[in-house]
Parts: sequence; C-alpha cells; structure tokens
Amino acid sequence: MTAQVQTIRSPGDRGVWAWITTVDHKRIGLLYAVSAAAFFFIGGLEALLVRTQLLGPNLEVLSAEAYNQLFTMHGLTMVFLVVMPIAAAFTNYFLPILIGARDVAFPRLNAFSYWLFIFSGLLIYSSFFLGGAPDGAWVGYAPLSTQLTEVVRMDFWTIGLSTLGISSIAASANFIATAFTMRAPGMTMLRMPVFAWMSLVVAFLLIFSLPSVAIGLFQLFLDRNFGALFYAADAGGDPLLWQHLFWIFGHPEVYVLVLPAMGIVSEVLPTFARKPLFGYPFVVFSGAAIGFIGFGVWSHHMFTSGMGPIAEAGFGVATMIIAVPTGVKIFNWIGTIWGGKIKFNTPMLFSLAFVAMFVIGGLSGVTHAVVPSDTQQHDTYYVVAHFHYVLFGGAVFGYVSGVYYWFPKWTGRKLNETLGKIHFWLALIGFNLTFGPMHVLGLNGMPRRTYRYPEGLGWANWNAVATIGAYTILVAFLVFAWNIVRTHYLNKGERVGNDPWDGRTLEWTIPSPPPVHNFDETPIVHSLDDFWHQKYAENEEGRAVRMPAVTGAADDQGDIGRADHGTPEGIHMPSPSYYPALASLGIAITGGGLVYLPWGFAAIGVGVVVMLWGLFGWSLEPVTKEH
Amino acid sequence: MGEAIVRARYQTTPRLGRLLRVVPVILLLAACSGSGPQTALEPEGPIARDIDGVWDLVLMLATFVFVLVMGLLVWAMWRYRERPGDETEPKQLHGSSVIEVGGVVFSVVLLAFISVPTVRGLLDIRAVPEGDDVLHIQVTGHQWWWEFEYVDETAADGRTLITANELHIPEDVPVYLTMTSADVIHSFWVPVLNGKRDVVPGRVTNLTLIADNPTPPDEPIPGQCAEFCGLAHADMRIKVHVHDAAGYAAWVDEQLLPSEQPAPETALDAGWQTFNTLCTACHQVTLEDVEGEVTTHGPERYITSDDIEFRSSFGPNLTHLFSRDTFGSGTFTLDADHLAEWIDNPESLKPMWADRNDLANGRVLGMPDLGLSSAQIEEVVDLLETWR
Amino acid sequence: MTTDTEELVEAPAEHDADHIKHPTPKQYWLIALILAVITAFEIAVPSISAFDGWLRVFLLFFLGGVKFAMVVALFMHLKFDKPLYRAFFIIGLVGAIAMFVVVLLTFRAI
Amino acid sequence: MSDVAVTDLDHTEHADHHDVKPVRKTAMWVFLGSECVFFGAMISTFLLYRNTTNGGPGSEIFDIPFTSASSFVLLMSSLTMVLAHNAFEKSDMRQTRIWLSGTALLGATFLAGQIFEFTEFIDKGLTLPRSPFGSSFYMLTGFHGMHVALGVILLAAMAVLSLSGRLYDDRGLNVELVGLYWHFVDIVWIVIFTVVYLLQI
Ligand code: HEA
Ligand code: HEA
Ligand code: CUA
Ligand SMILES: [Cu+2]
Repeated sequence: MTAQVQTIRSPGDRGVWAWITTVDHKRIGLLYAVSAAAFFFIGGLEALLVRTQLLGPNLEVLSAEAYNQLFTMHGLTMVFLVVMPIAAAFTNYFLPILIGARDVAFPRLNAFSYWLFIFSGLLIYSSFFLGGAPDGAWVGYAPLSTQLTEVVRMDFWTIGLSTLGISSIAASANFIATAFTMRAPGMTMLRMPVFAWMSLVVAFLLIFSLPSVAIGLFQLFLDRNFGALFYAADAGGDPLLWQHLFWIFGHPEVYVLVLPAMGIVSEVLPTFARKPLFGYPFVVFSGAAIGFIGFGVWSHHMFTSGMGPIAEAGFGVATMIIAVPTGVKIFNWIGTIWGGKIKFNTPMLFSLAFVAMFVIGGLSGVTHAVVPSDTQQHDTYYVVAHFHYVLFGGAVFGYVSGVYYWFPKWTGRKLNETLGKIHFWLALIGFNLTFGPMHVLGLNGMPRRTYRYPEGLGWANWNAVATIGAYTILVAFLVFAWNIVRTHYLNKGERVGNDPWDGRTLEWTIPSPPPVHNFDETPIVHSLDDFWHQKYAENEEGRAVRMPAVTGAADDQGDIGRADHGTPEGIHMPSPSYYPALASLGIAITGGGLVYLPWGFAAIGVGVVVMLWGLFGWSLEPVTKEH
Repeated sequence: MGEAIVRARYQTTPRLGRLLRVVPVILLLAACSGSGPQTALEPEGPIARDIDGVWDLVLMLATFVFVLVMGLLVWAMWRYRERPGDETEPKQLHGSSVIEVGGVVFSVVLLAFISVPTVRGLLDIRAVPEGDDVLHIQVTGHQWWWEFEYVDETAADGRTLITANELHIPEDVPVYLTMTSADVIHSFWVPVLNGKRDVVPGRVTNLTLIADNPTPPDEPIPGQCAEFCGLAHADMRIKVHVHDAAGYAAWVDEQLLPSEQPAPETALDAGWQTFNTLCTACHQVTLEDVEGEVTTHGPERYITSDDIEFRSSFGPNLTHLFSRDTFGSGTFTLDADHLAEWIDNPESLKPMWADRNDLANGRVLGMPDLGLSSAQIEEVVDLLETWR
Repeated sequence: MTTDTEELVEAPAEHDADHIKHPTPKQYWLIALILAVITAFEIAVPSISAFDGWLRVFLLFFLGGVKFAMVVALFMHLKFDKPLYRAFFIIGLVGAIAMFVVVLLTFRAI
Repeated sequence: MSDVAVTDLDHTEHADHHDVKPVRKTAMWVFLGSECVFFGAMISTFLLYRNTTNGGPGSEIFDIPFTSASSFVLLMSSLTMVLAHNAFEKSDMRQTRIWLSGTALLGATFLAGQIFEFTEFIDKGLTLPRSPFGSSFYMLTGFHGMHVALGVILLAAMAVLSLSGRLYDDRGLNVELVGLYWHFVDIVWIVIFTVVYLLQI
C-alpha cells in the first residue's frame, strides 16, 4: 500500500465511467438526487393524468386499465423512487460531513445500494413496455395481487420492491455503521445534528421493518409463480396475513419518508431564525420515539378489515400516542423561531410551510385513529388528502427546503431567490388547491382508486378544483427545474463562499463543493452547532455576538469549486470500483428473469453469475488499489 | 340536491370538449356544491349518526389544535421577522423543560379526551344487534357486483330470496349483514347508514344497517365498494331502498315468486332458448313453466366461509331483473335499449376481463361478449323485460 | 493523519481484541457438550408423557432458549463484545417476537 | 450550547478516540438483528398455518429422529466454526483451514439431510402447492436452507483462499464475519427445530 496516494481516487474525475465506478458518498448522493428528480417528474406526470381523468364525471381520458396502472405506479414511484431516494441523497451527502467523517463506513456498499435502486426502478418501469405496469395499488392487497397469474404486472411489483428492499437494507446498515463508528473526535451522539440523528433513526426503521414486507412479497411471488397457497382463501390461506406483513413495514415506512425531512427542517429553522434549535434533546428523542412507537401501530390501516374490537381499540389508542412526540417537535420548532430574527429566504419558507402543512396532515391522521370515524374515512379521498398533506406538504416541502438550503454546498452557487419565491407560492397554493378539496370529497363519500365517478354525487366541482391545483403544482416545479438549470448549468447563479447562510454545522466549514476527502483535517468537535460557536459567543443577555474572524467564515470567496484545495499528502480514499454496479446489475437481471418464469431461468442463470462475479470481485479487491 | 343521481346514465364524453367546458365554471360551482347523497356527514340512521357525533367532537378538537398551532406559528413569524436596520442578534434560548412538559401534557389530555368516545363508539358500532325483529342478510362480494341472500325470507319450497346490487330493507329495523367474498377483498359501504366493512374471502365479517326513513322509489341511498378490487372497482355500486314495513313485505312476496318461463313455440320462446343455452352458464333464474312447475335454472354455487354457507352463482340472479332500476352493479339505468347495448358488448359499458374467466376454478371477471346477433339480442331483451 | 475508511478504522479492533477474554478451545468443547446434552433431552421431551400439556411447551421453549442464548453469548461472543451489538440484536429479536405475537393474537392463532 | 461543550472536551475527545469501532462487525450485527425479523415473519406464518393442511399431510409425517440427527450436525458445526475462528486469531492457518473445511462439510451434510427429507415429504404428498401448511413449511425451511447453502459457499471459499494465504481480517469475506453469520444460521435452526418439529408432535 502506497503512502503517497492522493485523494484523487480514479484515473480521471470526469466522464460516465467515473460516475459508474464512484464510491464517493457525495457523488452517490448526487446520483440519488438526480434520479429522484427524474422519477418525481414521471410520478408527477402520472398524477396529472390521474387528475385529468378525474376532472369531471365519467370522463374517458384514461381507460380503467390505464388508470389503475397509473395510480399504482404513481404511489409506488413517489414513495420508493422519489422520497426514499431523495432522503438517501441527503443522507449520503451530508451524514458523513455532518459528523465530521471523510466517507460512509462502506463506500462500495453505498455504490451498490444506489445501483441496485436505479436498476430496480428501471426494472419496474420496463413493465410499461412489457405487458403493462403493476395495477394492484401500491399496497398490493392479496388475493387481488395473486389473482391474475397469466399477467406479469404484479410480478414486476413483487420483484421490484424486493430488490429495492435489499438496496435499502444495505444502505441502512451502512448508515448505522457510519453514525456509530465514523464520528469525528468530540462528536458525541448528542452533538450530532438533528438531520444526522433522523437519518440514523430512519436506518433503524428500515432495517427492522423491511424484512417483514420482504417475506410477504416472497410469499406473494411463490403464490403467483409456484402455486403456493399463502393467500388462497379456498385452501385456508388468510388474506389478512399480507396486510399485517405489509403494514408492519408500511407504517414505519411513512416515518421513513418524513423523518429526514423533519431533520432538514430542524437544521433550517435555527439557521434562518439565528437561534439554536429549541429543546435539541427533546427533538432528537421525540424523533426516536416516533420511530419506536411507529412499530406498534400498523393495524390502523386495517380498521375495517375485521380484526375484532379489542385489537382495533388497542391500535387506535396506540396510534394517537404518536401525536405526542410529533407535537413535541412542532412545539419546539415554533419555540425555535420564537424570539428569533427570521430571514424569509426560500429554504426558510419551505420549512415553515412544512410545519404548517404537516400539522394539517397530522391532525387528519389523528382523526383516522378514531376508529368509528375511520370506518367512514378509510379508503376515501379523505385518506388521500391526509397522506398528501404529510407526504407532499410535509416530506416533499422539507426536501425542497433542503435543496434550496444545501444547493450552494453542492455547486458553489445559490439558487435564485425570486424564482424560489415564485416556486414557493405557486407550490403552496397549488398544493392546497389540489389536496384541500379532497378532504371534502372523501367525507362526501368518494372512494379512492376509482377511475370514474357518476354525476349527481356532488363530487364534480371539488374534483375540478383539485385538478387545477395539480397543474399549478406542475408550473411551480417547472419554475424550480428552471431555477436549477439556470443556476447550475447556465452558470447564472450567484457564487457564494463556504458559508452563505451563516450556518451552524460542519458542512459550512468546508469548501463548496467539498473536496473528495471532505475535511483537510479531521475536525475536533467541541459542542453542538460547533461552527456557530466558533463564530459567535453569547453576551450576558444571552444574545449572540460575533467573534473576531475565524477561518471558513461567510465571506471567504477564495476556493470555490477547487476540489484540490489544501489537500495534504497521504489522505487516501477508497479506489473506485465497478464491482458494486456489476453485482447490482446481476441482481436486477435475476429479478427480470424471475418475472418471466419459466423461461426466465436463462436470465436468472446469467444474472446470478454476474452477481457472484461482482460480489466476489468486490469482497476480494483491496479497498485502496495501488496505482 | 334533487337531481336524479342514481340514474346517471353512462355516456361517452367527448374528451377535449368536456374538459374545456368544465374548467371555467368550477370555482364558482365548488363554492355552492352540497354534500351529495353518498356523504358521511348527513347520516340517515342511528349508527351513522353515532359515528358522525364522534367525528364532530374530534373535528372540533382538531380545529382547536389547528387554530392554536397556526396562530402561534403565524404570530411568531410576524412578530419575529427580521426588520431592516435592526442589528441586534436574538437571545440564544436553548429550550425550556416547562414548555416541553406542558406540550406533552396538553397533547396527552386532548388525546385522552378523544380516546374515550373512540373506544365507546367502536364497541357500539361493532355490537351484534339482538331481538326478534333483526333481519339477517348474507352478502357475497363479487368482482364487480353484490349478491344478497335474504336468509330469513324463504319461499314455500325453501328457496331463500336472492337479489343483486339493490338492497331492500325495512325502516327502523336492524339489518345484520353477514358478508364474505367470492374472489378478492371488497368493502361494503353505504355512508349514510354506517361506516364500511371489508368483505374478505375465507372470512366472515358483519355490519349492521339501520335506516330512519323510507326512501322515495326513484331515490335509493347510494353506496359503493370501498376496497380496491381490480379493474371495475369504481363501478361496483350499491343502492339501498328503504321501505315501510308493509312496503317491505310486499317487495319480499313479489321477489319470492318465480317468474314465467315462456311456453314452447311462443314469441318469447326464442329468447328463452338462447338464454337457456348461454346465459344460464352464469346466471340463475327461478321460473315457473306452463305446467306450473317451478325450476331454478343456472349454476348452483356455494361459498363456505367460517362454516357459514353462502348461496351464490357466477352472475346476478335475474329472476326479477326488471324490478330493479339499474344494472351493472348500480352503474347503468335499466331499460331495454341499454340492456341490448350491454348484451351486445358488455365491455363497452363497463371494464371487465371476461376473456380471463375460468368458471371451472370459480373465477369470473365479467360478462363475456356472447356474440349474439342483434335479432337474438332483441329476443333475449324482450324475454328479460317480462321478468319483473 | 490518514483516514482510509474501510481499512484503517478496522485496525484498532485488534487492540480491542486483546482486552477481551474469549473462551479457550477446551471451553468451547465443553459448551458444545452441554448443547448436545440439552438437545438429547429436548428430543426426549415429547415422548415423556409426564410432560404433556403446557409443561411440555414451556420446557421445549426453555431448552431451545437456553441453547439459543448459549450460542449467541459464547460462540458469537456477544457476552464479551460491545454492548452496542447486543442492543442491535436484542432490538431485532425482541421487536420481532413482540410484533408477531400481536399478529398471531389478532388471528387468534396462539 | 457552548456551556455543555468546551468544558469536557478533553474527556470526550479521548473517549471517542477509543470508540473507533470495527465497522464491519457493527454492520453485521445490525444485519443479524434484521434477520430476526425475516425469520420472525416466516415462523409466524408457519404458526398461523400449522393446522391448515387442506386435507393434505401435516406434521405427522415428520421424522423426528432423522431431523434430530441433522439438527445435531448443524449444532456441532457451530463448534467447528468457533474453533476455526479461534485458530485464525492465533494465526494458525493450518488449523483454521481444517476447521473451516470441517464446518463446510457439516453444513453440506445438513443440507443433504434436508434435501433427503424434502424428497421424503414430497413422496408422502406434502408439496409447496399442497396446502398453506406445505407452503409455509417449505418456505421457512427452504429459506433457512438457502442461508446454509450460502454459508457453505462462503466457508469453502475461505478454506480455498487460505491455501494461497489470502485470508485477511480486513475484507468483507473474513472468518469472524462469516462465523457470526454461520452461528446465526445455527440458532435459527434451533428455533425452527423447536417450533416446527418438536412442538408440533
Ligand atoms: C409521511 C407520511 C405520513 C405521516 C407522517 C403520517 C402520520 C400519521 N398518520 Fe398517516 N398515512 C400515510 C402517511 C403518513 N401518515 C399514508 C401514505 C397513508 C395511506 C396509506 C394507503 O392506504 O395507501 C396513511 C394512512 C393513515 C391511516 C389509515 C387511514 C385509513 O386508511 O383508514 C391512519 C389511521 O390511523 C393514519 C394515522 C396517522 C397518524 C395518527 C399520524 C401521526 O404521526 C400524525 C401526528 C402529527 C400530529 C398530530 C400533528 C402535530 C401535533 C400537535 C400539534 C400536537 C397536538 C395534537 C394533538 C393532541 C392531536 N394514517
Ligand atoms: C411522496 C408521495 C406523493 C406525492 C409527492 C404525490 C403527489 C401527487 N399526488 Fe399522489 N399518491 C401517493 C403519493 C404521493 N403523491 C400515494 C402513495 C398514493 C396512493 C396510491 C395507491 O392508492 O396505491 C397517491 C395517490 C394519489 C391519488 C389517488 C388516486 C386514486 O386513489 O385513484 C391522487 C389523485 O388525485 C394523487 C394525486 C397527486 C398529485 C396531483 C400530486 C402532485 O402533487 C404531483 C405534482 C408533481 C409534478 C406535477 C411533477 C413536477 C416535477 C417536475 C416538473 C420536475 C421537477 C424537477 C426537479 C425536482 C428538479 N395521488
Ligand atoms: Cu369491490 Cu372494490
Ligand atoms: Cu400508518
């Protein structure tokens, strides 16, 4: 092993090959982000088609068959190919930096997770061209999902979700190991930024919830392809088993989707209020508590399925308890801006909107936990309203806030504020126009997953409003996309230094974009919000006072975009490797073969060989190659 | 709203024209649209009213929390916004245990307040109705229609009353539904009478309906399958007709009678021959022939869940087809023209997968196109029209 | 200061290992012997009619549990290793048991 | 929160330095925690369907003496595994190789026994599509068998690698990690043997 290896790990830093073989957590994070954005566009178009079909009664924009595929793929895409990967993007990029590490614990496993995610996404999407996309709703209730075995649609879903699950388990183990073993000196657990904490909680949620649905999916797969009888009612199989296995995963999953966004909000609010996060330990522990309690409430999705009143009462009350830690977060966020000096930059606007919209969605969640009224609300548009308020007004707004907040760190340029505000207001208005009316629709009896509705039930007008709202959202996000293109690709964005927002955490101490090895010298952490405390002291009144200039402060414009800045000799980072991509390609090919049994066995053979080649190559190659 | 809701006749809609026509009027209309006949907010029976009461309470509390939290948030945003020229930095508050504990106590108290009616309401709506007057009906969910067997109403020969999609019940009487599914999970839901209950293959679930008042004959209460059950889930509707006691008894008597089988060589016999060779593969009819013999034609099928036997067949029982107002699971107005259109090409009206039917294994995914000539169709429709 | 994430972080493990006293091979053989004896007893339990009913269920669970615990604690060194590992494993184990017991209860299957 | 922080800097810095943990083992234990849920889901599926034989054969076809023997084989492979690890820590490559091969062999024996058992059961009419009992039995034991098979492959690969002296403890494929995995597969069988076999007769 050579001591002279520089931080540059690959033969070249440019070109497609460098991206395929990269093991740099920042590049992998960007890959996740770009993929998620692309899938957001696709999932959004699917939603627009759905909304267009529902614009008026008995329209024929889509056939029932097309509609069912589109709403299924919309839900699937948004949950698994948009929000989870965008969370993975932020976690990848910032978890190591926030804890003062140079990379994640297993850089190649990290690459493997990404490639397996993208191949799984492509596998699922290839179904549109290979006989039709999954059409059994994202929850795929048995025995509907095992009914038509001569059609492969739901096989794409069982296989695609399984491989996505493998990807997530690998990523989660990786993040857990990172958070526990890679922290910089002085970075105790309770000095970790809230975002890092929430990423850690999410990793645990996935690790312990995914196996349940994986087994369920495997059972469905066996039922569909090998005649197993797990869900065959006439042979004694019980369809409710699937619902349990799915929701034991599915409920923790919704917190997987929202907790990282809450982490982002907990970073953004203090920065723009110029105050520390109110009640840091409470915010952290309530996040952990949400995760923990989240494992005990899954059956609130099954209140009408016939579990019996005792189970229903128990799960109803358990569900309500989640409102307590969530409320703690809300109150602390309000406490954070209380008494602050609030700058309404775009990231702040989105974070504040997150809090407001999430409260609406959370409160409708609590009304679901009230079992008697849930028997009216279940599977209506009222539920659709609930989860879009927490998922779009909540999670997506949070991630968008994160994009505006950290864009300067990624690229060295700030997104345009004016465009950002246009984006924000259009998105906020469009969002409420779209999903607000759905509360009314649901309470007035409109079931979800229906491709048409008759006249005379009083639903037409609110549906039309919702559709108009959806198009407003499209415009909003086109503005966003234009902002990104303009700022980054057309180089029109304002250049900024290391620390454009007067930030509080470690990422703002390093150049934008950060060098491959992140930190020239491993930072030594003295406190929560370490960087802020390097810049500010508190006077007797408790007000912040700026200390004399420190390194890395806001107006240091010198080293933008120069990744080689200050690189000392001898920081060696793991070498690039194509084995992770190869192994995941093998898994994807195997998956494709499994969809098309029995002649898919040929593909499975190829896939397994490719996978083993990748895995063995990977586990035997040295981490840092000699050059 | 006094429109003839239920009658909403299926129509093909020109795509763009309709899209454009709708857009401008929307916001205006949205403001004044009522809640519609399928709403959970205007209950017409004691159970739904109980649920609505719980809902009102919870909504009130949620509104309180909402106003409080939003008020604090917006106030803080306004009060503590950065003002131009203000150079002072804010006080660096790190937290306050009092506020944390206060927040927790606040939430816990509210939730305790909500959980009491939750549990009580839950036990109420799940209670099994008792008494002699309880009417028992067995419900079988099918892709994509409903079958109702009135196990308490039997004809002299022991036949139970069977009908489809349109449920007739007496007012003020607890109607106890015992439900299962022939294929996938469905959910029985008539919002103004009660919440929904899933209909699960291999399991039995129950639901109680009690209706306050009789419905006008042309304005039954609408309901709908609420669990995604595949292709035509949207078109799996329910109509509930509520009668006064006498009206209900009359309806039962009429339904229990057989319809008439045309005598050989009559005008209607041609239609019967077609019907008896093709349609009875799936549909049951109970007919009395010229000799006065009563026969039930069509497949006899039993579904057993949890040791309860559900009498069933592959398609709706047609004995008194024309006593109904709708067909296609409450989706289309029933009249001769419409029915002819349906028989000619069922999938042009309602999405189905009849080509994937597999009767031997009990899988029915819709009514097939039987390839009848228009003359044959007319004969069959003429026949069906006599079955009232 | 060098940091090679996958490689160098692993290095201090060796120091750790020095501090920990693992069983000796002789002790491993002894543990295996105990495990074998328990297994023999387990196999006998179903055929001993005195144990019918709840006692048998309890005994089988108990004996299986002892074996399980011995392998995890001693062969897998969980007893000597970082408490963190113990936490991970026990969360998974206890969590899985708790959740699935509830599932089976809703089916009235246990 | 400068108050909390600076005061105890020295302390934490020192402590944390010590705290650098073996990353691979951390990930491995997390993974094993996750595996508990995998098998938990399958075992409870089996428990749900343990009497749902749909008219086909049920637990009466189990051959307890035979399965006891193969359970014993798997149990003893944990001993050989731990001896292999022990030898590896003492850098005794010859012993390591012997015990690794022995473990792989015992594992293979167990697998052979399972395949034999499956063919017997299939002869007696218990197949995957026969009944929910059959489905859940084969899924659970088959999934476990796949774990054993993977373990055997890894063990064999390590035995071969040790010939050329390429057995490192800083690679993904190392004796300690594979050992943890192998022991886990063993304890899962302890549970399966109790719950699926002994409790059902
Ligand atoms: C990010 C995703 C997300 C989040 C965070 C939540 C959060 C919650 N959800 Fe939601 N939910 C979904 C995503 C999410 N949900 C999805 C996708 C579905 C549908 C799946 C499908 O069927 O396809 C669903 C469905 C769903 C159902 C099933 C409905 C049905 O199908 O019948 C229920 C039932 O209890 C429920 C409850 C809750 C509750 C109680 C919370 C709580 O965590 C909310 C807690 C928050 C607050 C309460 C607000 C803030 C608190 C305060 C200000 C304190 C004071 C408040 C009180 C004292 C009340 N959700
Ligand atoms: C995070 C999750 C998420 C998000 C963001 C959304 C977003 C939207 N969803 Fe939905 N939705 C779900 C998750 C989500 N959804 C789920 C889980 C279901 C249940 C599925 C099921 O029942 O199985 C569902 C179901 C669902 C239904 C019910 C269908 C039915 O039951 O029949 C409807 C109906 O209106 C709907 C509408 C919309 C609309 C209009 C949006 C809009 O907000 C979308 C707006 C987005 C765009 C228009 C794209 C714009 C993007 C670009 C222009 C590119 C941007 C570039 C960059 C980011 C750089 N969704
Ligand atoms: Cu039946 Cu939906
Ligand atoms: Cu949930």
